[in-house]
Order: sequence, then structure tokens, then C-alpha cells
Amino acid sequence: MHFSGLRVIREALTGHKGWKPLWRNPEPQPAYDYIIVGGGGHGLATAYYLAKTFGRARIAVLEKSWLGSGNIGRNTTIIRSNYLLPGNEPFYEFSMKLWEGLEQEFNFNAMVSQRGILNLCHTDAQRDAFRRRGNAMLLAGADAELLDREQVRAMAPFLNFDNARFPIKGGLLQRRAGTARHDGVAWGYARGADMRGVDLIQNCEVTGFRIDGGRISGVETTRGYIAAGKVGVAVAGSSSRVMAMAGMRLPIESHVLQAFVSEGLKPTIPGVITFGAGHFYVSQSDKGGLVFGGDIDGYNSYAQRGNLPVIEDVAEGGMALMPMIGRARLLRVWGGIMDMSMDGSPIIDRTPVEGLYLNAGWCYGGFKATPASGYAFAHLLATGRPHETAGAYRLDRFARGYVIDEKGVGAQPNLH
Amino acid sequence: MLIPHPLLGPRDAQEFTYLGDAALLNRPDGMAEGAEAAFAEYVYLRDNPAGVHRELWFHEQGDRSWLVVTRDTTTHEILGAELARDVKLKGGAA
Amino acid sequence: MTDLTPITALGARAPARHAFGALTITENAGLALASLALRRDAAQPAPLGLALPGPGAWQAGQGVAAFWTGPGQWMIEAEERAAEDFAAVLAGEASGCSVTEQTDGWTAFEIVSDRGGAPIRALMEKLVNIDAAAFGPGSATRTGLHHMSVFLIRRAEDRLAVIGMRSLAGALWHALGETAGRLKGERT
Amino acid sequence: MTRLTGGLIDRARSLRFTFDGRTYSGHPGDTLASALLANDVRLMGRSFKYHRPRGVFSAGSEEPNALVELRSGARKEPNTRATVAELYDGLEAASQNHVGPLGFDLLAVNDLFSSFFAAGFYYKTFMWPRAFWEKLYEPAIRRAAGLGSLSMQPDPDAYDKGFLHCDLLVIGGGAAGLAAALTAGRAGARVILADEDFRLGGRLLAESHALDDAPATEWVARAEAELATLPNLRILRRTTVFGAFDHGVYGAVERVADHLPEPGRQVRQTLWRITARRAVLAAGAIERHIPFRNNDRPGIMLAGAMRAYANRWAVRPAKRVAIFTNNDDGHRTALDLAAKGVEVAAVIDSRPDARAQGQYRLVHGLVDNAKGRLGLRGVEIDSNGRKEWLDCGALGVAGGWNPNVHLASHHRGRPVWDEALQAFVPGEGGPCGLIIAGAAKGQGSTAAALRSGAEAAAEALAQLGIEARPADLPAAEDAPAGLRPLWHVPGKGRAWVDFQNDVTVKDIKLAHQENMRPVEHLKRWTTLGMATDQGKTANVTALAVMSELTGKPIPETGTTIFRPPYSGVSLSVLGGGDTGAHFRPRRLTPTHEWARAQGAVFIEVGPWMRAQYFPRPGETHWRQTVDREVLATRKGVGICDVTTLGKVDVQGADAGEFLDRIYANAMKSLKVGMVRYGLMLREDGTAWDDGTCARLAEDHYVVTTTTAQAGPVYRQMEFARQCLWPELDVQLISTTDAWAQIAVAGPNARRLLERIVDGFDLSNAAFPFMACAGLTVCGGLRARLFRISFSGELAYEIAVPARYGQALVERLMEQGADLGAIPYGTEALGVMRIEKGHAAGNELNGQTTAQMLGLGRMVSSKKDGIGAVMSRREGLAAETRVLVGLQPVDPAQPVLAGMHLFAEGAPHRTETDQGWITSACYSPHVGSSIGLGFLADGGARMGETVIAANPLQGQKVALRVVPPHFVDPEGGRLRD
Repeated sequence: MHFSGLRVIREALTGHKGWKPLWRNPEPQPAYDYIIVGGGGHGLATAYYLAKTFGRARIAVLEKSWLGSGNIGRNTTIIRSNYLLPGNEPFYEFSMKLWEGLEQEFNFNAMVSQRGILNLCHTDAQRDAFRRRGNAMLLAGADAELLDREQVRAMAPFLNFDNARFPIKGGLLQRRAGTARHDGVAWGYARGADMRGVDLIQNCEVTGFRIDGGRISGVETTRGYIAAGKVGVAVAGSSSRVMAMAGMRLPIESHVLQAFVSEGLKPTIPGVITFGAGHFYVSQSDKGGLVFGGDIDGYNSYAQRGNLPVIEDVAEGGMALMPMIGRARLLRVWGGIMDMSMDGSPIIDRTPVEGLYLNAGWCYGGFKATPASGYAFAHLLATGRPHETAGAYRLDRFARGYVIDEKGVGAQPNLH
Repeated sequence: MLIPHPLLGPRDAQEFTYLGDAALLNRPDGMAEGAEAAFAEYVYLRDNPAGVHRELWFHEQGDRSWLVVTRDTTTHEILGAELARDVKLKGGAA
Repeated sequence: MTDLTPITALGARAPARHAFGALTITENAGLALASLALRRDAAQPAPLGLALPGPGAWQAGQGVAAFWTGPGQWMIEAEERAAEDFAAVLAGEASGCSVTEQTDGWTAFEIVSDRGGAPIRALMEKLVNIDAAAFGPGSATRTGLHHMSVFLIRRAEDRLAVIGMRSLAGALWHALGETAGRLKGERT
Repeated sequence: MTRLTGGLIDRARSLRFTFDGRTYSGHPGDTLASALLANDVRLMGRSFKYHRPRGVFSAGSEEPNALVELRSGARKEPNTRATVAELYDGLEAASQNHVGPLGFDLLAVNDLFSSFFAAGFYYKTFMWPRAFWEKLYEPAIRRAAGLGSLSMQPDPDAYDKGFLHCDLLVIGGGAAGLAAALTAGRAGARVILADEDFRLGGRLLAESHALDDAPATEWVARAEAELATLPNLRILRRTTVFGAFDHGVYGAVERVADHLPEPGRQVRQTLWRITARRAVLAAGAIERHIPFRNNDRPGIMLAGAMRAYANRWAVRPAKRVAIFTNNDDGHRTALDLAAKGVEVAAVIDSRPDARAQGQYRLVHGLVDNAKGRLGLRGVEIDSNGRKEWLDCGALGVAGGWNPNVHLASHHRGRPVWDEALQAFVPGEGGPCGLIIAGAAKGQGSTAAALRSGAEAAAEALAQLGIEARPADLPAAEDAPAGLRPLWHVPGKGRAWVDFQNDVTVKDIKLAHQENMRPVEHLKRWTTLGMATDQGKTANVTALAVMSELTGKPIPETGTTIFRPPYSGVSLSVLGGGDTGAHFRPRRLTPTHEWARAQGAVFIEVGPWMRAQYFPRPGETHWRQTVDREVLATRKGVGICDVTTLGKVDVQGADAGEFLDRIYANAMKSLKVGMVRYGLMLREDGTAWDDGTCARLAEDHYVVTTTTAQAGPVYRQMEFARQCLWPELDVQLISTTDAWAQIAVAGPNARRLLERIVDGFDLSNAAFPFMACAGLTVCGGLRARLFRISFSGELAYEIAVPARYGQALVERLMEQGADLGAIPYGTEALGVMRIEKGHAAGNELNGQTTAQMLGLGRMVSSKKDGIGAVMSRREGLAAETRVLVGLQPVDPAQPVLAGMHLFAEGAPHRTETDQGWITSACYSPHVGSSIGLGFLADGGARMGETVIAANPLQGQKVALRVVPPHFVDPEGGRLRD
């Protein structure tokens, strides 16, 4: 069913009787050519591109819970491509280009909104680092602007310019960055994949891999054994647990990241603003809630909830940066499990098990990567070769010394 | 969170800095054969269990002790805490 | 004696002192401090006649006192001896130990209540996540306070010392004063 | 103004307040909602999506409708629930989320087109043309959405935070909570009783039941009086426990001054972090409604709320009211209102066998429609097919009660379905140490709640080894509710489930039709439960509707959990008050006051404030000042406070061995009385920190770190000492603050220092480059002297006890007047270190290696130093970028850190990127801008021209590659 304004009007006038399910609820088939484990954003996007771009068929997505129940269902919705390192920036810029036009492509309004992201800087050294980064972005074909203090003030006059512990000296602006409606992205990909024959199977948890002679032959699930030609795992938050079933240890720790939303407010702030010195970032949703966050809690956790000190810390940062939000109220705090990798960058690679592929380690930045991650993973699954923008995301980069460490903090996941 | 310090009793986790897997106590011998592979595993690979986890916390705003805390990563329940020094002298985190 | 004139941690010639209702906060600029750490296999000494206290405790002697700072580690205090080389004195009393001068590393604020322990507890409630009711006279610990790291010593029911890093003296004074001032403004 | 008899308001005093500019009056004890109702104001707000007129729906913090902007100016507080806003004299409130007057909201046009705005419609349209989303559709949606507005001014009030500790935290001061507090308080346990209301009693205040044959409020007063006598018990009124965190930590907000016009000298609110060994959750229950067509008309409210307004606030919701119920509790409302003289038009009971419990008309049937757009005028009754319009100004709806499981689910423990109660009750996986009591676990009768509270407290204390007997309790009603579920009234039209977000039964049906059936899909597709009330009055009803559609029982359809906070918490109080300049503490150097007196400009360096430069009269640009400071230092002598560098005292028999392991280079071999430059690696082989290491005695070293890494390096050293090599005899302690350390640099440095040392031989032979010593200065002051240089000049760093730092600098300035002594700041320091090619933070950024820094040979392979093994990995060894100097071919051209480097003629793209400029400055010594940077194969490219590109600022500059030492490359100056 094609969505359009006309269709909405027609259905409105006829009692909405014509709307069809967004996707089917198929029974699992005995065998597929491609099984994607994980019905989150990356898994759904992978299935979508496998079917659409690479023309593959006999594809299933296995999701242990409901579609989009992974981190795509609980994040702060930011999309951007403001990276420094050559292993990252071209990939995220590829993702940005996929975001632009995504909705028209899959005929679903995911509310991709290029309202801009502004990273504030507070020291000369930070401005130097931003200049290096902004230039790296431009060299990779992205957009970037370096703003001085007065330009920042013109954009965001409500920031604390006059009484700040860390005075604002300027900022790095990416205008094409912004936000997207996270659930809408998952649904758009799911619907697009379903329309192309992908079986989206909910409430189907993978409980084991069947490996014969070093080659994957299928997966055990709570709904029985399913044979597969190739298996791609995209289960952010559960990567270590799932891959342990294939006998692998990963360069990943699972951490909890809390995110926050305020009660609804009339338009208050324009785009996304980040305050590195205060560990705070914020945007405003179309519904009016201020959506914000800060650092991860900092300890290994699978509990999907965090603790009070980080809540206080994030609020302190917010109040220090924009004291006019004080009378707004926090509505909801939630916690998600992050695959924090050892260098802060992701992994899209084959594994030592033939036919078993891994997409993991997105830290807390997986949402913006969703289109490119799905595309690159589909590319790898379909062709056996890494996509040109994802060639650095190898599993062996740690042992060989080719880490992609944007923050320069080393093998300590809670600092990335 | 409260960390049950073996000498000081329960203390606010905010006084502590977290490092991670207590396997970091078991630093390989850098002068041994095959040290590079051993270090690659030591530095980068983690069990990352959903369940009982032995991990290192530093009482930075306290007595400056490193602790090995045993904690369930699914519930955050803490099952015990020891001075890391004692654990190491007893033979490491294994 | 040197002819250089020292300044206090707050940057003044004379120690600061301010009363907030029941509480008076005084900068203790005369307090000498030296750390003491046991070396391998060293016997625990009794420097200056002090029985070194265990974890979480403070032990006072004649003009000197000690508090536990970590396993095998203590801080030794001496009243009005900041101008001396107190570490050298202590080193002579603690063979087999590592002694380090700490007088100038810290700033001590002595808080005295003229209405018993309640104002001290009320102040602690607003500053530190330490159970004030369980932190009786003779207790000492290190903890966080407004993003700073401080030692707390309950010298008596109505006396609390807050010892913070010297470079943070101004920030600590602000935090203590602001909180004590607000308590005064409250219904207590 | 209409008031009933009785109630807990102080009629002796009147409070004036305004709503939408009109003045009204109420009494102490009122909430804004009760006072507005007393003034016959029923229309209080507009809904989120359709801008439907709305009135008060509840009498508590679950309120979805009556949201207002409270106060004005910088104190304006949007989305404030009128139902919990305590009335004070002069209160100002305004309705929100409308364009034009509240009664004629222009955006109510949305309601006319509501069928176009069904669940999920956004996702299906607004996609063409693409550019219209940001420019047209989204701004329009954003303006229409949202609720209240912020003032956009900084919050003028003060906030603080605090920490409380107790044996037992009792959350909720109703029947169960009071019984729990009495039980635990009498047993001598340390108890905190917290209640969100300004008055203890909970539902007891809203009911007309007797306790021991006296009004319940009398028992509450007695209990309160007893609690007040217990020194071990603390009552926190106006305090919402908003979150349950790990290990018995609860977050709570005390609204210290929200009931006052302004806080005065108090804080407005306090954030309490409560550490409780055990807690009792006695948060009561929240009544649920029964959706029917147009059930959102102002005047339709929860029956229990109607009773509360009558009993507690002496307010009648209308002259003539009706009740719609599926259980006996609805009849209570009718009885209470009738007893107060309110006309009860009818009780409509969906249970065919229901019986009237008093003198009122009972209709067996359903309410299936309502009229009265801005205020209810009547409801349509369907009694077995017989339809009838019944005139009434208010309708109380009683659909049963949902235990308030909010906090019990904060650890993601799922509530479980209780078939007998037809409600979710707290299940397994709740917060450890939290015991549920009273209506929160389904013990809803007064007697059961009291009993349950007392037992919960006794159980909690027993777990702590404190003996407690459940408090003796008054006799109380114990009637069953007799509920027969009715989840919604079938029929055409829109029946609201979630009021604030305008989610109707139809929307749920559409979600089902479109296969958005898992409860999380339902919520996200329809926005159900996403409003400021977190779906407290909507979620369970929605589940039941979905369950009807799927044909699966409710527990199989799903459950719903809540997340912190229990109700909205202001960001001001969560931030705790340390904002503005006090957001983080500032560390000051020992010469801060002196530098300020000299007119220094300061700069934040991590936690420190450092003097950046010292302008003199007539200098109009900072560069002038910095150039002067650099030239004066290189010509005469400059003085700079470098106290901020981390200093760690290392002692013990194995100190040398220990340092050998934590540094990349050797330290055990360092001679006593000498200093060595030291490089530390991370275990992954990356360069991490550098500094000096001085050996003061055989078993005593002093290590310096960079300013930025002082904390992490100390932590790492303790890690090495305790976790890696506890067998070594090493003791560590930080001495960063203890010593004021002053750099004295320049050709006249020795002459200057000779004037202050006490007979110490500073000659090159006696005290050569990289020597160190303990000595006295200025007539007996203990000091340490290090002959080290960051500037490339003859230089020393002298350390004295911090309190003498300022006097020392004053003395040096005075003694050095004829030697050209000047103070210099971090800018000049930076220029001189770039001129000398020393790496600093921009080069040691955690991404670079010893090899890149030109220090590869320092990494010893003869010992097992941290990071040595991993520094030899293939990828690190293959790195060809090394630190070089860069000088513009045209001296007028700028050099800026962050420019990227390219070979001449090469395109400027990621693939051809050959490196970047790490640090740059204007060098008065060279006479042009200069830079340091990492350049691919840089060691072999001396003299070559490369292009530095800065497309961000439209610059391209040709640079010559030179060695990274612009000053005295042979190092003669610092050694002589």
C-alpha cells in the first residue's frame, strides 16, 4: 500500500477501513538464504537493502521481542556526520546522504529533520580540534562551519554566555545534521523489507548457532531450528551474549546510557546542541519534549536502567549551559544497553565462522548510522566484500593496531 | 549504587571510578614469547557477561584503594568486594 | 627564618572566619600535615605518642592527631606547626615509613556549632553523602563534596573539620558558606 | 463561589489568585484546581492534539487535563498540574496550548479535521516535496504541539541537594504509610516518611469513613502528632519520591517554597538522595475511567476525585451530578455528595444486579455520550437500549482502581495481573528492599491498607534485625468493591483513553488493524501514555481494549511499566543549584591573587584558572603582550607559575623498579640529584603522558605529569601499585597542591636565582642541566630546584611550600627588576614550547605514538614497561606520520592548528590527506606564524613545500617542512 496525502484524506473520509497491516506476521520457514538476527534498526535496514538494493530473496529477520525494540526504540534521535578520522567520516557521511531522501525512498515519513547540530567549544585547544575535524568533514564531502562566539550567540541567544564556568568560545556547526523520528525509521525499514518479501519474525529468539566444520548452517531459535546460508548478527546490546554462542569473545563491553525527555513545551531550541565541557546534549522533539542526555553511567550493565548521579550530572550540565530550561520538568528517564567497543568505533565484518557476519560495537552512536550500517552490512553479506566506506571496521584491527579512536582514550570503553 | 568497601562499609558509588573487568589484574609478561598476542587479548577482549561480573573500582574520592567488586550486571546486585591488592597477591582474578 | 610572608589558602594574610547562625567556619591556617605510609614489612609506629587509628577513624593526642587515609596510610596533624618542617619531625618518629610533607597541599576549615550536634548534622546532610548520625566524634573519612574531594573529621559532637585541596580553597569556602548561610535562612 | 460544608480548608482566611487574568479567591488548604472549581470554573485547558476543551479530571498528580502555566516572568512554570498546585495569596495561573482565548482556541480547528489526524497519520504524509518538511510542515506541527511555554529567562530561584540516610523510608502518608511509619517509629528505627501532598493522610482526607467511630481526619491528626514526637522519625511533606535506584537509593524532591509567592532566603526545592536500608511503598491507587463517546467534556472526572473535592475541599463539581460506575465505589461518591447536599441526578451502574445504596436514582446501563463543549451539560444513558439524555453539570466515573505500581517497576520488574482485582499489582523484580503496602498492592479498603502498612513496616524491620510490633490500628471499613470489569462503552464516535495526548478507542482499533499490536508498538504508534502523566490514567485501559481486539487475555496482551520520575521534576532542582560560574569548582594557583593584581587575563585549563598573559598599559591586542613576554623571556628572564603540573611523591625500596615499569623509558638508572624526561604509554601502546622524573634520594622520586592528566596518571600509578605489582615496596602520594612551582627561564635565570638561594652553587658544573636538589631560599625557606626547560632557554623550576608561592614570585620580580624579569602566561609558554618543538596536549592527544612524536627510541625493549609490547603492533609500526615543524613560504601567511596537510598539486580529499597541524602560533623569534604537525613520511621531507588546507575558513597556505625546533636546535642555551 502506497502512503500519500491523498490516501490519508480518502481513508479519513471512509472511516479508515482501508489501512492494511504495516507488515505481515509470517511463520518462520524451514530455511532462508539470509538470516538477520536482530530486528532493531540495523537489522531491519540490512534486510531492506539486501532485498531492495542487492536483489536478494529468501531473507528473514529474527527478533526476540517486538520490531524496533532495540536501541532504535530508545535513543536521542540525532543524525550527524561530524567525525574526525578517515575510518569513520566517509561512512557517516554516506549514512547522512542515505538519510537525505530516505523517506521518499521507502515511502514512510520518518521525520528526518535537518535542523543542524552545534558542538560548542570552550578552549583554544578545543577550537583547534574542531578545526581539524571540520576540515576532515569537508574533505570527505560533508558540510561543516566553524562559528565564533557571536555567531553562536546569534543562533542560540539563550545559552549562558555571561556567567559560565566554561565560557563559550565558538562552535562547530553541521547544518545537514539533525534528528529523525527513531521509531519511524524502524517502521519504515520494516515495512519496506516486508513489502519486498522479507519475513519479519517477532518473538523469535536465537538460542544457538549450528556450525558444521567451521561453517554456519543455521540457527536454533525459540521457534525451532531455521537453516540459513548466511547469518548476519546485528543485536546491539546483546552482541557479546549472542556471539558467545558461536564461541567468540568480543572487544566490547555492555554499558548503560541514560536518556531523558522533558514534558512537552512550545518551540524552545532550534537544532541539536552539544556541551562537551558539561557532558550534555539536547534537541527538541516535534512533540515539544526536550530530548537530552550526557555520559554513560560508566559500569558494565545489562539492566536497561541507570542511576541518580548521572541524572543529576546531566541536569547540572543542562542548567549550566541553558539556565532558562530550569522550570521545565523532566518527564522520563530511560536506559539502553550500549555495545561499547574498545576504540569507540563499530565492527562490520566477517567472523572466523564462515557464513557468520557481525555488525556490532556502535557505542551510543548507532542510530545515525542506521542507513549506512544496514547498507554496508547488506553489501558484505551479499558480495562478501566490505562496503568502500566501511573497510576500516574490521575485527582484527585491535590485534593489528589499526584502531579508530575518535576520542583518544584507548581501550577503556566507558570513556568513549 | 553503594559499593560495600571491605574496610569502610557501604559507600556511594559516586566516590569511585570504574575501570572494568578484573581480568585486568592478570597482565601478561611483556618479555615472554608471544607477548603481543597475549596483550591483544588482555587489552581488548572481554567476557562481558550478563550476570556475575568481577570488576575493578577505584575509591578515588575515598581511601584510594582499588577494589575487586563482584556484581550482577543484570540486576546490579553486589555480591562482594575485596581489596584488589589482596586478590592479586592471592594469585589474580582468575 | 625566611623573610617571605606566607598567605593563606584563600589568598589572604589572615585566616578567614565567618559565623552563619549556629555555625562558625574558621580557616585553620596553622595546621601542619604530613602523610605517613608503612613500607613493606614495617611495624606500625606510634609517632608523637599517637596510637594510629583504624579505617574511618581519627585519634587525637596532645596537640597532634592522626586519621586513617588508606590501608597502611595516615595523615598526621599538628596544631599551629604549619611554619615548621613537620614532615622532618614526623620522619624522625616513624622509621621504616614513607613520610611526605602535606601541610601546603590542603586547606582546613574548622566548623563549630554553638547549638550542639544538630546544626553540624544538618550541614553534612546538604554537603556529603555520609550518614551524619553515624559519623560521631572520632570519625574521619574522605569523600566527595560539590565535585571536590575532602577529608571530614568529626572532632567533637559540635565540631567538624573539612579539609580540602589547597587550590580549591575558594570553591570549598563558597560551598560551605553558601550551604551554612541557607541553613540559617531555613526554619531551624 | 460555592462551597459545601466541612472540608480541610481554612475559611477564616481568603487567598486571592488569578486565572487567565481574572481574579478569584480561595482558602488556605485549597489547590488551584479546588479553588477554580469552587469558583465554578470548569474549563481549564486544551488537549495536546485536537485542542479539545478540558477540565479537571483528577485530584492528584495523575492529572492529564488541568495543566496550567503557573506564575509569571522568569518564574513561569509550564505544564503545572492545577490539582497539586497549592494555593497561595497572589497566585497567577494561565491556561496553555491555545491560540486565542481558552474558550475560542483557533487551533480547535484540528478537532474538526480529527479524522485526518488518526493514529500514525504523520508517518504517511508530509513527504512531498522533501524540502517542505523542515520549512513548512514541521514548524507548523511544532507550533501546534508542545504544551506550555518557557519564559526563556534563567530561573531566578536557588536550589540545593542533600543526602539522607535511614532504616526505613515510607513512601506515601496515607492509611498504609501512616500505619507503617507508626510501627517503625515506635520501634525506634530511623524512619523517613515522605508524601507528595502538603498534608498527610492520603485518601483518608478524601473520604467520609470513620476510624474507630470518629472522622478519619482525627486519627490522622493523632498519628501525625505522635510521629512529631519521635526524634528518630522525620516527616517530609510536599516531597515526591520520584525514583527508586540501586541498593536502596531513592530520589526525592522537597518543594520547600512552592507554596509561597517567592522563596525568599530559602531554596525553592531540595533534591534529596535518600539511602534507605528498606522502604515501604504506600503510594495508593489511581482510579481508572471508562471511555465513552465525548468522555472528555469538562466536568467529567474520576468519581474518587469528585468525592475528594467534596470531602476535603468542600467543593461541588456542579449543582447536579451523575455517577457512572462498574463497582460499589461509585456509589460512595453519590452518597457523600448527597450527604453534602449536592443533587445526584443518577447513578448509572453497568452491573445489571447493582443495588442503590441510598436515596438516589439508580440506572442499570451505560453512559454513551456527553454534551457541553466547554462544560458538561448532560450525558446520554443507554439502559438496555433505552436511550435518555440526563441533565448534569458533572459526571463522576468509577472504573475501579489501579494500584500505583510506578516506583515498583523502576527496576523494570513487570507488574502481574490479579484476576480477582482486575488490575496489575507489583510483581517480581522490584527494587531490592522495597516492600509494597496498602492500595499500591491491591489492599484497597481502609482496614486492609492500615493492616498492610503496619505489617510491611514490621517485616522490613525484621529483615534489619529490629523488632517491631505492627501498630495497633483503628477499626475501619473493609468492604469489597464488587467490581465487574467494563473497559469502555462500545459505540460510534470518539471515546478518549489517553486524554492529554488525544488517544481514543478508535486509535487503538486502528493500531490493531495496522498490526501495531505489541503494547510498545501501540504506545509508539498512537502516543498513548507518552504525555506528562506517563499514562497513569490510560495505560491499563488501553491494554484492556487491545486485549478485546486480539481476543487474548490482558496479561497475554502485555503489561506496562513506568520509568522515573514518578511525576515531573524540575530541571533546576535536578541540577541542584551548582550552575553558572559555580557549575564546577575552580582550582587556583598559589600566585592567583598576585597575577590578578598584575592585571593578568585568566583562562580555564581543565579545572584550573591560569594566567594567560599579563597585558601592560598601551598594549591593545593580546598578541602584542604575548610577543613581548616571549621576547623578554628569551632576552632576559621570565617567570611563570607552573604549579598546575601534577606532582606525585614516590617512595620505597622498589621505587625505581616501579617507575621502570610505568614509564616507557628507564628510571631505575637515574642518578640521585638528577631529573629525566619521562614518557608514559597506555597499555595499548599509545603515547599518554609526559613529564619529568626527579630522583631526590635512593628511595625517593618526584614524578611530574601534565596538568590535564594529573588525575588519570595518579589513578594509573595506584592501579600499577595495587593491582599489577603489589609485591613492590612503593608508596605514592600526590603533592600537586603542596608546592608552588615557578619556572624561571631565560639567559638571566641563573643570575636571578643566585640572588635568592641560600649559598647554593648554581654554576653549570655544580648544578648542570637536568640536575635537581633540595635547598633553602630567601633565608631558610625549604625549596626544591630542578634545572629543566620547556622554553629552550636556560631555565629552572623552583618549588616552595605553596603558601610562600606568591611571596617568592614577588621577590623574584623585585630581585629581577634590573635583569628584565617579567611574568609570562600560558600563551607565551605555548609559543616558546612550539618554538622549541616540545609536544603538549595537542600532540599528546591520545591518538599518537612515541614514534610519531619522534620519541620512538625512548620506548625500551629491555624491560616490561606498560604499553611497550602493544606499541610494536603492525599498525603502529607502519605509521609514517611524524612531528615536523612548518613555516609559511610567505611569512605573511597564517598557520592554524587544525589545517590538513597535502602534497603540492594533490587534490584535497580524505584519501590524499597527509597529516594535520597540531599547534600553531605567531613566533616573534622567527618572525612569522609557525606550526607543529604530523606529516606522512615527514622525517624525509625536510625542505619540501606542502599545502596546508583549511577549507573551513577558505584558506590554503604553502608551508615549508622544517625540523620541529625553531629555537636553538642544538640545545646550547639550556645546557650552558
